Amino acid sequence: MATVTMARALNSALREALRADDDVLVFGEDVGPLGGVFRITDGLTREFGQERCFDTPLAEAGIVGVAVGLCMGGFRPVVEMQFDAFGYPAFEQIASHVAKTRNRTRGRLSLPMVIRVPFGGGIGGVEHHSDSSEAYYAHTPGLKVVTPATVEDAYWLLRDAVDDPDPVVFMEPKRLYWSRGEVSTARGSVEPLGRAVVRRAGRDVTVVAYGPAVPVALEAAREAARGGVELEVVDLRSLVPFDDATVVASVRRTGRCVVVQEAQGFAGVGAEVAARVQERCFHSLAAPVLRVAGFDVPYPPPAVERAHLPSVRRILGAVSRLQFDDEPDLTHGVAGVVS
Amino acid sequence: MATVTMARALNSALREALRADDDVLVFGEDVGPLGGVFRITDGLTREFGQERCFDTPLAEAGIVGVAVGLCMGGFRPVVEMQFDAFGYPAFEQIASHVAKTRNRTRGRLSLPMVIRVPFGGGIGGVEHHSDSSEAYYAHTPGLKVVTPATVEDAYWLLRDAVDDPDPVVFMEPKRLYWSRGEVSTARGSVEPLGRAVVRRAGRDVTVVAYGPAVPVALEAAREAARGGVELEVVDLRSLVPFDDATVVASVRRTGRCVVVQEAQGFAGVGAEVAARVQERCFHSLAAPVLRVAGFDVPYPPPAVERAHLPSVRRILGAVSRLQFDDEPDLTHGVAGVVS
Amino acid sequence: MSFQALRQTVDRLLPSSDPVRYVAEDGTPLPVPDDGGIPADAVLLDAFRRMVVGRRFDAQATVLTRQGRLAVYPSSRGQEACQIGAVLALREEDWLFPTYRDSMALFARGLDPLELLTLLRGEWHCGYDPMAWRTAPQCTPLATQAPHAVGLAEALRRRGRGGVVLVLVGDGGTSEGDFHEALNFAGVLGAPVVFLVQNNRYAISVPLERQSAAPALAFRGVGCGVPSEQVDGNDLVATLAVVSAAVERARAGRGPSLVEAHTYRVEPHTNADDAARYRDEEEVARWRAADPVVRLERYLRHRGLLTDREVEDARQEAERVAEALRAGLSGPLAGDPLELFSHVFAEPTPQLVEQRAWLAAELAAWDGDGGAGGDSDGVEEEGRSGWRR
Amino acid sequence: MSFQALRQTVDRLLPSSDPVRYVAEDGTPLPVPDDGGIPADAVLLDAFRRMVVGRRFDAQATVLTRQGRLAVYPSSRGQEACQIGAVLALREEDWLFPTYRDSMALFARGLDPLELLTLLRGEWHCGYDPMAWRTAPQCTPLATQAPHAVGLAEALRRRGRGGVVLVLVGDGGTSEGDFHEALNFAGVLGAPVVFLVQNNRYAISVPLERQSAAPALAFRGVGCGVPSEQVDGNDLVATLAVVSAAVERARAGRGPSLVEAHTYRVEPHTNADDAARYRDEEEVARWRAADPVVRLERYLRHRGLLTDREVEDARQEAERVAEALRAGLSGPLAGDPLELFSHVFAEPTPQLVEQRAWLAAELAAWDGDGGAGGDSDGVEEEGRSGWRR
Ligand SMILES: Cc1ncc(C[n+]2csc(CCOP(=O)(O)OP(=O)(O)O)c2C)c(N)n1
Ligand SMILES: Cc1ncc(C[n+]2csc(CCOP(=O)(O)OP(=O)(O)O)c2C)c(N)n1
Ligand SMILES: [Mg+2]
Ligand SMILES: [Mg+2]
Repeated sequence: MATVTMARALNSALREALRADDDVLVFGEDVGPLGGVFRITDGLTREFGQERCFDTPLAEAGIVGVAVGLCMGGFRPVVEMQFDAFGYPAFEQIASHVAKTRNRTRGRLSLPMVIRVPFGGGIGGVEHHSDSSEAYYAHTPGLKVVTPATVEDAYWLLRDAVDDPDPVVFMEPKRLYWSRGEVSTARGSVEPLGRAVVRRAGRDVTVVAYGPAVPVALEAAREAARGGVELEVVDLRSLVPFDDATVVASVRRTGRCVVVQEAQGFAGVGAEVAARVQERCFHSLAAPVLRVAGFDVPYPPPAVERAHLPSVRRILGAVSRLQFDDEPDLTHGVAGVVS
Repeated sequence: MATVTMARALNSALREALRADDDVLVFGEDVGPLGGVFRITDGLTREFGQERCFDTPLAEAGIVGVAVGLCMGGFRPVVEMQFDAFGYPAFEQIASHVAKTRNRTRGRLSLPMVIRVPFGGGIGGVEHHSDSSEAYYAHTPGLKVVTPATVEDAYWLLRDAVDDPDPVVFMEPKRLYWSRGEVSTARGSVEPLGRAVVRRAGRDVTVVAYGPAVPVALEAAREAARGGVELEVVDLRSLVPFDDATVVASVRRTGRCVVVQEAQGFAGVGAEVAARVQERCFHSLAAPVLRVAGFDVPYPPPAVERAHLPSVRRILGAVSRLQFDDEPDLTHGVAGVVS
Repeated sequence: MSFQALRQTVDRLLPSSDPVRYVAEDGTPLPVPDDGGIPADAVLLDAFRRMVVGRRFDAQATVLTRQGRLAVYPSSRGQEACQIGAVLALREEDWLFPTYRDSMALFARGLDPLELLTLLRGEWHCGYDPMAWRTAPQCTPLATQAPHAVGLAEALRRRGRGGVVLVLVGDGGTSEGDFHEALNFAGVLGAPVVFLVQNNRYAISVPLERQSAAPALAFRGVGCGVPSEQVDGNDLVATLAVVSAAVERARAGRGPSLVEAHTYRVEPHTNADDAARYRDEEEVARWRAADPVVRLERYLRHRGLLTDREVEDARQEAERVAEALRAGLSGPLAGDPLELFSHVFAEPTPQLVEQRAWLAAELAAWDGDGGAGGDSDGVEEEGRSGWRR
Repeated sequence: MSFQALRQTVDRLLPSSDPVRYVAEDGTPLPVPDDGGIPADAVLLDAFRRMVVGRRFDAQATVLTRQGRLAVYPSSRGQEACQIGAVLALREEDWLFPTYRDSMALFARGLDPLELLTLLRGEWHCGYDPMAWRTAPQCTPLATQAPHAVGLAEALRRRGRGGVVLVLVGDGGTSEGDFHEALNFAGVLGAPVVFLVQNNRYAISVPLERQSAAPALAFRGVGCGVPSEQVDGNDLVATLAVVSAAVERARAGRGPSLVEAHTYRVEPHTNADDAARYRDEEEVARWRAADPVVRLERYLRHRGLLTDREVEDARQEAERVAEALRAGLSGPLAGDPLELFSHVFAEPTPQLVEQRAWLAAELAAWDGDGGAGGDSDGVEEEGRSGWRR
């Protein structure tokens, strides 16, 4: 068990995947000698050569489209979209081909590819470098969408994604790249892709979060515990497939639920979670499912991004409003955000 | 008051908009002499000339990008994406520029453009011709997203969209193109863009729908009424801005809510509606908010598309399950879909 | 690069200024360049037979749309020479990436007409096994298949077991960013891929001059370092020769090429189109007269390779194919709604398992009601079970 | 098109095989083609002054990133000649579409250094008024500004009141589909737009040879019917002359052009980049020696246009600009969180009104707690009010 950064764990996962299967290829913009702008592919070209890990022209639709063709030829490409907003040029390839090819061909043609997307804000990035695009992918049938919140998950979910017979959009929470944790290359008890995990048990309120929001939720839980409220934090890990069982079991136990996401709220993944939870746990709920999300605004510049991001205070604010009335609370001292 | 098809009403709206303002331009693939594959732009080139209504190269990102530049030069472009799946190539332009330019420039540069997107299925179209892409746009801050369900709304919402100072994604329900209704070119009492409308009053259950799902919901309401259940049908009309007031008032009155959309359910607009309704009406709700939506699969081929589309039966099935328990009902004779 | 070297490179990359042509419009053989070998007689005869049969198939398909047996059919009429000529340049081990327009190419590739019409019939999105046929699904989103073709070519290059990829794109498709990205990728990777642009002068209603100001679309290649050529796409002999040269260059490890075949879409875009709105009959008539099948027939007769006997044989085969098509498409449109969930993922997600169960239950209830389809989707009105509270 | 006409068209569209150069690397004047007028002396002196001041500004900005006063800075060092030369070809009524890299171009356009650094400082996404400056926001998503430029050029053409658009793209940006779509649109519309590709040989770490196999990027033009040229981008005189010719051609209603300026990115991609990972010092040293500012100085001195006096004046102005920059960026990063909601739409939606009210209440509560920012976002740990049930 070594303590490494999430960036390093992702790098190790790619290295091990390249070692394990000669058909795995890594390519994209700057992933070669530079090792990627976040160094996630550091050293891979050195170890595996230009043929296995290489730079491409700057053309995201082309990168994803070429990966589709390589899959048809038996390879397992892992491509990088340098920042999430730079995945948008590939949207047609992803929505019309990556997601649909297996279905189109009645299962004869599968696309075992991974599209890595560094996502989210909180790193002081200028415009286009902090978007959260997971809902676009999660809403597209035929894509698996995964995001790690811990260093160990970063490693194992990426290994699972590479091994998956279907395309996986692997959302990497940028601001956790430098978080540290333990990871073992022996699998141990790490849950497979598709399962959610209860990161902290608690009897009072279920807080559902994923990716960069998970550490915030855990911090909120520690804070709440000091005030005598026990939050149960569920880390979704996989948005598609969605682990209804874990979420529903938790909310039926606690009777209250707050969903946290960094992306703008409207029609986001948090909306889906809230909708599902109330559909499936209505009679267990003592209060509405509340959401803490980014505002419905373009991601802000660094100077004001903190005002946009879900915070411990906002999660606690939502928790404090879990049993009163329908109106969003504008008057209480502790403001919260429900979007 | 003339009775016309929705296609004709849209055509009239464009014609009147072109007449009212010399800066309005209509362009896209086949919108010129052909009049568009659905004839929405029929006769416009003849009346206004190639300069005002013209065909472009086949390049959707280019079409939307050129429209951005034309806005900067003071024009008001109305562009067509021939079918919704063919709007995907323009996704980066829409998400990174159309949606963000006003915000980026602190309001100095506004983009009064309309992006017309024929959407949805039910017309026997082969692959890529029946997608429902509204959630992608609705989730993107900075875009207004509108969809008419009636012929009169088709006319007036499109006029409003052209006049709007901000970009509007105008989703046209393909399968209602041939529906007929009355429309007057004197505004009368038609609500402005941004407001929902109660299409049918009813005391028992609020059914929230938009676009192609509205006639299905109304049909369900007629059917339910025969059984003594009164459905109140709310036609959203505008997804962004969202008319909370109308929806919330209705649900607080009825205490029950079913949301209907044709798009795949996961993280769709229906999820947002369900999430908002339970947030704002929790103590008025006698049952969970249920969704009737497309399955989470790529849009099916014509041979089986009917199995995918929300139907009267499914809406009635959901209504019938509004007061029992949390588990989706698999056993009752009338099956319903909650996704 | 030195001035001299660059000049040479550019000259190598640029297409000839006039489309390559081996056969005059009236069927007379034209002088052939030294390096441009004429395809073998047997190959030309085979091509002729496929063109005759293909033409009949195409006409039959158009008729079947009128009878509602095909959802839509984009006719290849007039493009038989470039589609069939190009495909005959391929070996079995090679790959083909067709569009919705390329029924003749698929037919020449050997696919069963019914399988290749599955998409257009509305039964499923792809009717054949792409891996078995080394033929990608017919692609609808314009030019999006081009990067796939490059990726597969790159895969073949890496496997080192041979194989070349041919990808078909329309004149309209060349305006899409994906075409350019693919061409540029191909140049950089040196992948064994041949881009064939069938310039049939229209993209639905958009005429070539509104599509691009290029002197010819083949001039796209030089900007991506891809050698290019243009050919008379109604001249099967020239098309076959030029595409074969490009394919063999790729096979020899000398990288990608771009070929523009000049042709014409004689029929409307599809049966649903109304071409009278955007082009005049005179233009169409001119091109109808420049019929590629007739041209090849005259050429082969002129060379003494073809007799009435072969022509009659081809015609009979054509009728058999048309007959089989009519028979094959006479039944009702088959489809199992539960297949909706079968191929989304290798393993359905729990959500799909759940949704499948719901639909299965609904279908069972429908059966109980007396038949599927008995529900309203708001468009068509049909009887439905009276639901009561 | 006839064979002859096509040949002529193609010749007109193709760039010269060698980049146009008016000044040798050591500053000696080179023979100039008949039709290539040398810019006026005053213009060249003005350009020199801007290059000297710009160079200082650029160096100062890089230093400020190290002090955390700029979030990020992509240096223009080595690209002064092509950025400034190109912009000086414009009139006030013309439009400029820059990228994140083009601080020198913006500076030459007359923008306030602080306003043009607003984006890179992290204060807001665009610091100047694009309409007032006829200068689009610095664009980050590669090549996406190119279709905007075409659209605006088309708008100017339609208004008929003059005006030409200059759009800057990097070598990497030319691989994006949007670049191609824009170029093709420009050709079809005949819009008065000039595409300037600054080929600085790297796209972050991706070297030119992995970006494209083109003989030169200027060869992209012919495939879209856009006349093209290549120029030594470190030669201000040539760049100014070639871009001016293209701009004036557009102004005269003769449509778009593409110019490739060959240059080099002397500094790392941005201050955050580690260029040692992908290129060697020797290459960088070679290009440092080919400094465009030094070259122009030698040329002007050679022609007797420049004296120590002008050079000293420029240096002093440069120091003043650097000083103003340091002063201007010494304060804290300003930002009003409530501005988040101000510009999303002309009128905020009810949702935004609601969200703004929530944030306002939260900020008020924070103030009550003793200061904004006192909340954890999970990354940085700061004190926060003890929330209790
Ligand atoms: C990305 C995309 N945009 C629009 C369409 C709609 N569409 C289908 S065919 C067609 C015309 C294509 O013209 P061309 O590429 O010349 O091929 P042709 O049909 O003439 O063979 C269009 C616009 C599409 N299929 N894909
Ligand atoms: C669509 C898109 N993809 C990726 C990026 C990330 N990115 C920023 S700059 C850059 C390199 C651009 O190289 P080039 O076009 O040559 O311009 P230069 O930086 O050399 O001036 C990349 C890949 C981006 N900004 N936009
Ligand atoms: Mg065509
Ligand atoms: Mg560069």
